[in-house]
Amino acid sequence: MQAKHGIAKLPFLQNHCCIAFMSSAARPHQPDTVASLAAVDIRCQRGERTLFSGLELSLERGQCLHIAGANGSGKTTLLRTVCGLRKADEGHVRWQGKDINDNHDFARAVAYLGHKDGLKDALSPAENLQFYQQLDGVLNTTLIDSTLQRMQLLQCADLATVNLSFGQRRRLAFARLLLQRKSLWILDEPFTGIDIAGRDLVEQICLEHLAADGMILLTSHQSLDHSSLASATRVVTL
Amino acid sequence: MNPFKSIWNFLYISFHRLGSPREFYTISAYATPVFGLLFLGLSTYGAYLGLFVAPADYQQGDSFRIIYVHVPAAWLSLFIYVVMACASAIGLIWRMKMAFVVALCSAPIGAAFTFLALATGSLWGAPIWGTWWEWDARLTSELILLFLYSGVMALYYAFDDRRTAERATAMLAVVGVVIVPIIHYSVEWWSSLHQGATVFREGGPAMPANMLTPLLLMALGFTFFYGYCLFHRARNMVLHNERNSSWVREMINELE
Amino acid sequence: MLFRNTATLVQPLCFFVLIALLFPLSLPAENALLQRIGGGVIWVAAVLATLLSLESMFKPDHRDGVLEQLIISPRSLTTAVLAKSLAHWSATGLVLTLFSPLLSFAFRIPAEQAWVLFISLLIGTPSLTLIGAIGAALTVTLHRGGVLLAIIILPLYIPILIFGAGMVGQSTQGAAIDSQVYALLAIGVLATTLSPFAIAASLRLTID
Amino acid sequence: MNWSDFFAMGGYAFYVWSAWGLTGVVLLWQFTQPRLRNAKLRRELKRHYERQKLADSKQ
Repeated sequence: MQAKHGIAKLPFLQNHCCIAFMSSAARPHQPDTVASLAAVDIRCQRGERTLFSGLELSLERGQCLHIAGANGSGKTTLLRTVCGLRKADEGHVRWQGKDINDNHDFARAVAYLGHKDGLKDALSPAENLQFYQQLDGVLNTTLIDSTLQRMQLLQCADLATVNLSFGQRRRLAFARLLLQRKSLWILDEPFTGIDIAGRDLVEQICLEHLAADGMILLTSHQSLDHSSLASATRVVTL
Repeated sequence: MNPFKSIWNFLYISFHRLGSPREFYTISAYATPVFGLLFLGLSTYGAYLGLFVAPADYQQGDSFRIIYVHVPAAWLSLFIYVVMACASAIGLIWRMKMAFVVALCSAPIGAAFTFLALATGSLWGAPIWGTWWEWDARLTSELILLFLYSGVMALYYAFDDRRTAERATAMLAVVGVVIVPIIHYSVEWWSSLHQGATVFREGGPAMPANMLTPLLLMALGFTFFYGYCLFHRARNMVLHNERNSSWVREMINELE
Repeated sequence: MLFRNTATLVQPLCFFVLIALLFPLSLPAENALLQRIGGGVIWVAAVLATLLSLESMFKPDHRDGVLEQLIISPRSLTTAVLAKSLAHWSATGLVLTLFSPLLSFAFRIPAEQAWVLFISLLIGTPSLTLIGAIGAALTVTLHRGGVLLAIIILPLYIPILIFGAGMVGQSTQGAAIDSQVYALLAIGVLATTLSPFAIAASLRLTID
Repeated sequence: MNWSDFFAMGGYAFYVWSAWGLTGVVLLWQFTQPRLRNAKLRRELKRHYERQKLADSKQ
């Protein structure tokens, strides 16, 4: 009976993370069949200044959309509006034709990586990833180790995150993205602060994601023309 | 078309028309003077009755006439808080800018009336209790209400982005209105703990007619005064918020 | 997470004890007076300690971006917030309640009243944290939100304070206290059922 | 109805009149504040629009 209504028993109370209470066992995330993101006639305002209005956006499976634009042109605001953190002043953002507001399917499909990398300084990289796994009700440590190894973070897996360099933290944030296996990735300036080797790794991951019918919406100062992503990327300038 | 249907969609349309700042601005141009006149008529008549005609209270003598100012203010302070909370709820649920404007413009007026209720309450009680402040249930509730109002206004000015400020203030107003009855109940219980029923009773319907009518007139008059100030402040706020929109620019340029 | 850095655990407790101890030092310390004001003082200290520690409820998560992830995660934010509030309560409210008998000795409160004080704190402090969390959620994006948090939340704490401290006062006069217990329980139930939704909504409002 | 005892208010003159006086002051203040703000606002908006006209014409 307990499994039926999905209240996962508290696997380990001694786990210090209070979010372990989370209920409802999660179904494994397979990318949805008809997946498309459409933003219709969006207008966003910061304070009294209208950043952009009447903006149209659409993203299909396997595509990457690069939002270019000068500083302060509202790139971050647009990303936060699309991922549901912020409500657009006008217009709608639709996922598979349905508005993203309180849309559970959309929440299960979207992953956001902003300027703030969402990592707890006191926790170690492994624990941070474990926290995000619990958030989705999944727990498998082998996946954590393989992801960390993929991002070359295994050697500092148990160090407190506060001691990691900025580049390592960005890679850890990417590891979280990999771990959550969401179909839509929304990345805000993913390439800033990463060295050349890291950049190739990130591009490689994005390519794999696109190949697996994933979708990416990212902003970046550098143009992606020379990078391996260029083939699949459309550019929209604000 | 049965009457209810037509009334309903008239309300529905006017509700939405009021929703748009521009419509509100044009409509309120007519409504504001009407409220003003109603206030003047009712209040002066009520004041005249209250001060001149109503007989002195057998027990408290003439100091009882303060009731014609204290009770309307006290009633309004609570009424305005409830209106503010409803406007906030409407604003949060249907995302109507105008609802937030109404809520935010009501806060200062409500605070003014609460202060007034407090001051007149203590003035009224002073001769009877011999002290300016008495931990009486109603006065204490008014004081707490004053803090609630200042909390709401303080929260609004704390944010730099107007949009978040409006929504956060609306949420606080809604939470506040849920807790106000609990506060009132707890203060009533608390004050009954300290001393028996307070000396000066509310009056209320037990009062003879010629004492009661001025009270109702004054209360009604004050309510229209609230409406008048609310519309006036709301018009200012609309002008300020919509200053980038074209209709405001045309209107201002026409004025030269 | 909370138990990880014990600092946030010890600070509210020291603050609570210190405030409570200020009163006997500042007032003529004969027993009768101390005993009468003891319940009220300890309750005020509990309210202030909770208020102070509310700051550390959402601000750290907001600063490092975990809050954003919580908001857009499929997991309902309301349960996450409820879990966070209960964890936060166990670090502040619960600890204060467990320490209150010790303080009752300092205030020469007889055992029977100390027990009533313990019960009142046990019932009352969860609502303090839950209602306070709404204010914390509203002021999370502000840099200097501390004072503002107190201004908007303290009026909402008044009923809990009145019933909690009143319960102790009543018991000193031997009067029945069950009406206050029911009142505090009612507020507690109201807080636990309604405030998580309000907290989640407030977070969604202010984070953008 | 002689005026002197009317103002005396049965000995409570001070309380009654200060209560009503205060009410008058608060109402007056609530009445005038929006008006002042309105006038100031209109002046500001006028200047604001002129500045914008200037800015547009310069580009």
